[in-house]
Amino acid sequence: MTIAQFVILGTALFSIGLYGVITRRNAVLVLASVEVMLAAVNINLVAFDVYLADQLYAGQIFTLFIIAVAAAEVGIGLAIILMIFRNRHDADVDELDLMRY
Amino acid sequence: MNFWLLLLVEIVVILVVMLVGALVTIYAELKISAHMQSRIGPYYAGGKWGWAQPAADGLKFMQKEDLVPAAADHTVFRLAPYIVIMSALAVWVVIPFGPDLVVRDLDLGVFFVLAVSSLSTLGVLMAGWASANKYSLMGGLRAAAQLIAYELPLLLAVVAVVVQAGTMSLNGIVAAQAQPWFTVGGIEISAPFLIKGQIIGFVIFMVAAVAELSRIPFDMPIAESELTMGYLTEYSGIRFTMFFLGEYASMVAISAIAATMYLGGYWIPGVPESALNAVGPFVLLAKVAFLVFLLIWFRWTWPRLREDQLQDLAWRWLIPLGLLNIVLAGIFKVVL
Amino acid sequence: MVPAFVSTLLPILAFVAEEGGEGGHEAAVQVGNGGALAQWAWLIVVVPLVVPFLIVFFGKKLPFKGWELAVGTMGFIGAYGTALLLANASSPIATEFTLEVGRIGSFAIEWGWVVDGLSIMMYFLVGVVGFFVFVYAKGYMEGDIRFTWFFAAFTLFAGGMLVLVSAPNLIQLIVGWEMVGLASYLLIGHYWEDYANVDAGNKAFMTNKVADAALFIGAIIMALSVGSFSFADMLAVVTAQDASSPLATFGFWAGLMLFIGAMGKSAQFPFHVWLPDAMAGPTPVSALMHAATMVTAGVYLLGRVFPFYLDPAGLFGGQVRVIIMVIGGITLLFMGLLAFVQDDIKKVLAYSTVSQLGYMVAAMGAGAYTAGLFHLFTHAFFKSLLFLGAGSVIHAVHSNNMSDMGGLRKRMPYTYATFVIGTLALIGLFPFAGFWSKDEIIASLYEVGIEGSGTGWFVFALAVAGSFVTAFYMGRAVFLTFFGEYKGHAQPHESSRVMTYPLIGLAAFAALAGLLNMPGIATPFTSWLAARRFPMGDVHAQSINWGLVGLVTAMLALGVFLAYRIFFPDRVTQAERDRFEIPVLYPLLRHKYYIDDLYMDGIVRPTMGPLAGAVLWVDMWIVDGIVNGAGVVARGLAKLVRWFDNRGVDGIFNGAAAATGGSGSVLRLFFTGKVQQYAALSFAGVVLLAVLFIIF
Amino acid sequence: MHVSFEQWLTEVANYVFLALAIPTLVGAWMVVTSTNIVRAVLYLVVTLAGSAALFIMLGAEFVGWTVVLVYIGAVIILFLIGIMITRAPLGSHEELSHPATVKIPAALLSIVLFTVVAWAVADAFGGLIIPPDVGATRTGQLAEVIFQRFVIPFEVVSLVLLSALVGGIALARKDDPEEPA
Repeated sequence: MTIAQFVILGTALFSIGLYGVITRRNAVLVLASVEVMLAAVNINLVAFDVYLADQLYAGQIFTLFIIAVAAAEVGIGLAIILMIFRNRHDADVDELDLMRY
Repeated sequence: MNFWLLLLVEIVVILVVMLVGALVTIYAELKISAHMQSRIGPYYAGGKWGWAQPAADGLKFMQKEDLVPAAADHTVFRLAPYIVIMSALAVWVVIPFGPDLVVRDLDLGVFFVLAVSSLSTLGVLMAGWASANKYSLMGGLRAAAQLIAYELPLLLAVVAVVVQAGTMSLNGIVAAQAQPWFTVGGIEISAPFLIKGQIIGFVIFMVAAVAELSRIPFDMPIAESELTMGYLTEYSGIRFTMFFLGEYASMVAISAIAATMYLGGYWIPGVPESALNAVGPFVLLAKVAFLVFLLIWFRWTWPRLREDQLQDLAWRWLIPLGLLNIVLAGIFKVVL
Repeated sequence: MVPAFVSTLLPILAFVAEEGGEGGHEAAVQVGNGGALAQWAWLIVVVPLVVPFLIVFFGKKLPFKGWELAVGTMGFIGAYGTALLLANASSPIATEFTLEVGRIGSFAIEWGWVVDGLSIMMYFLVGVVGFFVFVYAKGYMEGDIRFTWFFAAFTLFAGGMLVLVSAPNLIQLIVGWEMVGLASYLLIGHYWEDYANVDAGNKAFMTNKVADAALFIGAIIMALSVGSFSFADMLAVVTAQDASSPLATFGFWAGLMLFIGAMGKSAQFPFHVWLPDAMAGPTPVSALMHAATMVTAGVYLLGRVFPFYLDPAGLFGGQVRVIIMVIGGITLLFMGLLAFVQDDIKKVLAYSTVSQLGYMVAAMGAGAYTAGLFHLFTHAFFKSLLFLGAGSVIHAVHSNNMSDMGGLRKRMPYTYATFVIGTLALIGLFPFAGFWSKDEIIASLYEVGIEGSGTGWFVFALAVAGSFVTAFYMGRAVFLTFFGEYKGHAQPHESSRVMTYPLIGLAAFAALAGLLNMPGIATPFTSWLAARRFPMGDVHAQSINWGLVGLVTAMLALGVFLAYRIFFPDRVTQAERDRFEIPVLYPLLRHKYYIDDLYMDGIVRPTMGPLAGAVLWVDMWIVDGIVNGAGVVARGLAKLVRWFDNRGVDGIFNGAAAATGGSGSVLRLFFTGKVQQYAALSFAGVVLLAVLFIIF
Repeated sequence: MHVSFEQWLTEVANYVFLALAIPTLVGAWMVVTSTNIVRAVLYLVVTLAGSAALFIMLGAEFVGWTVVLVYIGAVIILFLIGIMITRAPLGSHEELSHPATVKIPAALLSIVLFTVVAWAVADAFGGLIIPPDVGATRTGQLAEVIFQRFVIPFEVVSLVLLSALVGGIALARKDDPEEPA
């Protein structure tokens, strides 16, 4: 196993996630695409952790932190989407340009 | 032995254990409920002891037509039962029947159990959504909310055990209970965690387990009188049987986990280490049978809770109690 | 030096075997470290500091509203204190444990706990007397609206007292000192709806603060001379008789300042004024804090540093001793006299307390360490008993005044019997506790006199007169309260068992505690106290001086007889009684020697008036002047700015605004409010940067 | 240690890797392109399960099962609940994505990003192998590091979770009908 194969897989996942973040209109799916990007980052971190045989396991521990923060992010994100849905009966990010001007 | 052959044997053993366990449990449920509620049928089917009742039930389910609603999302609808039954099956991988009688003694056994058993939520939610039926969707959502809510106390109860045992390996937890606790007149006394400071944890675990299994008194997701059958409404024939078997298999599995964590698993005082591989499975089965009986007993004696009472119990009582229990376990661990 | 084999014998034997009459002797006791029992003694300090918070937060939800926590704490302290006492009795303990919690320059700030004869005696006292008082308080405070709060503050007091008692250094002692002061303030003002009670609390606090200032100064002098706040370091210097130490230079001032601090807490003349007013607090508070434990803190401090004051060579605090003795003597007699004219039964007992504290202080001044502390010990039992008995009476008749009482002997038999036992103990009738402790003080003073000290004879005379005074006012209190006709309006009846049982328990101690130290017969108490890290000499009687006993007994018989003649209700009419209001003396006593008035008119009002005036003046002229001046300046500036603003600035701003608006209308084409576009653009930027990095 | 592509092809583990990586990528691709919203989220399960499997393959067992427990067991469930509460329709719907005018630039951007980074990685790490003797990470060792070296970040993360919990409740609860919103 080479380190490059994992990192390139991560890069591919990241690019796909980025594509999703840009092209998706539904807010929930934008969040899902963000999760794909985070998964890519996690793969990178763990792969490098194992590759470097880190005594502090920093890569794995940061992965755990990312998972925890991602869980928090999804909780809050979905709460916001729910709120928007309740007010506008729609979860389409296209319409969410209230911050304009 | 060849790796693949061993794997095959192990898979077959798990399947057999799970299927037989589920069937026996179904039979036990019928018999016990019959005794508790004076039902006639289970007494006579098949002549003696009503042994044919579960088989007849199974046959009935199998030969029924496998219906898929026209509006349903077919793929997801078909996939859902597999995920549920898979999560029930996977748990068996780490349950030790004896010091060596375990498929994989994972370093993080308990964690694995919690992880794979949380997958059943996914299956239930998929089933509820894919059925294209409002009862099913409601049932699925209820189930998800309930399973998430009760996963937390379950986890907290397990954490207390892990803290006390100092390991997440189920074999290690059993070994920790077999450790001598104190000596009286030269005789070493050991005790399972149920006695050794985890009584609160055991109660939390069992209550949360009943909720995780969606059995009465926590059967809101499939409440017949409110939601017809909840997420199971549109399922019939073999797929329904899979859900059904999955439920009983997880019932046995979760009892096995509880028996391992709180009642000492395959370990029993007075049996030497060398004999445990032979005696262990029977000891574990006896303990599992006791816990399964408890679950059945609960079901036939208690009424169903209301949805808000259910959430209340989880968030306002069990979770704080679980946190307190962890603190107590920590103190217990430090003091002793 | 005592031969080695003696030190291996039981300490009691060592003392009985001691030769020599008048002077002191070296107390060379083999002391141990007490093992785990002493090591864990911090528990009795920490538990009562934690429990008040539990009571405040959870008390109201408990079945007894927090009382059970408080009384459990005291029971724990009492049990632990008893265990330590027994351990100390079987093999003497003198050790201390310290933890460094911080540093100020070269001074270590330490927290620790001392376990030796003296502190063990106090642990025992606080725990046992406290336990009885807490039990009693449940009945006394029943129905009080701040019941839970009361027990929280009361338990906090116990915590503070134990911090003080366990202190191995002056810093911790001062912390405890201030904690008990705070608890005292809170509890005196417990019924704060009545403004007089708040005043009493303030008075106690202020008076103590004056003395505390001296205590701080003393502590600082002490620390600077010794180089440490630790008692052990200081006593090591004293024991070494190191005349070159700075302590020898400043010893007198340090000793005087520390003693002034002790005078405040122990209500010695002229700081005694706060204690009678402190009776505004609930009676259990008076019993535990203002009779048994807190007010003895001053005596305890003298005892803790005793070798410093004893100092036979006069290098250190030896010169202060005569001052201590005289102050004690004045206090014991003249404060006792004030009790003659009080109608409030609690005030009678309060002045009695001051007077008895005078005995203790005089004893410490005379160098009679054991005698003074023994009196502290016995006094705690019988005085708290008397207060609780008075409380029981007050509870029954709903009045503090003896003119509303009378004839309660039949109605309240338990209270009566225990109160009489307490009285006999206080006036020192053989064989009750007070006889042994007070007579020992008088005997010690006598010995100081024999040694050739004129002051010793003077204070001895005061002490003997004091024993008459004590007998007289206590006889008066008993006769007015329990005999004759009932003069009040309520329907008195015996208090509930939760109140009478503590009375009985304390009565047992009041009757028997004296037997712990019978000179020449059995003196276990002496050997308990002798367990100290720095052994020292001590003036005390080696055997009972029957001549002195006769003298004192005659004095007290005279006192009781006179009280009987004047105050026994069936014997004299009010008119005859008025005859005893001797012209000059009576008004003098009624007005408490005009000391309170002197403080009020001489210190408080003259300071308060000008102080208020000064504050007003500063407020009116300086503060207001600054504010008004600032206003004027600001208005002037504003005018200037407006002119500048209209002409100069607006032009610039309008131009800038137009420019901003113009560029904004161009730039907002990019500012679409679409998050995804932003994400895409920022990643495009990242890719661009990455490409640039790779290329260059 | 470098390996050539031929050597790479001889190792069994790499086929396992491919067997896991390809579904992971396909799942990710379906997440961003599927026209059925629930299926898109279910494909996310495939991607995450793939990544969890890769973690276990790398010996990071605890991280792998945490992904299963937290992501699949909780986050995905939240997604599904969120979708179902916002009345997702059954079946396919094209309007879940932007039209081609957005897709094409986005695809270009992604491809350029991938190319640049992949090229850089291949250049820097190409052929460097992961030490094969790295066994599974013991959970105990991980716990020791978390609770000693990383205890403060750990506490901070717990605070983040707490505030997310409170914030989620505050956002999602319905306002009291008596009070104007």
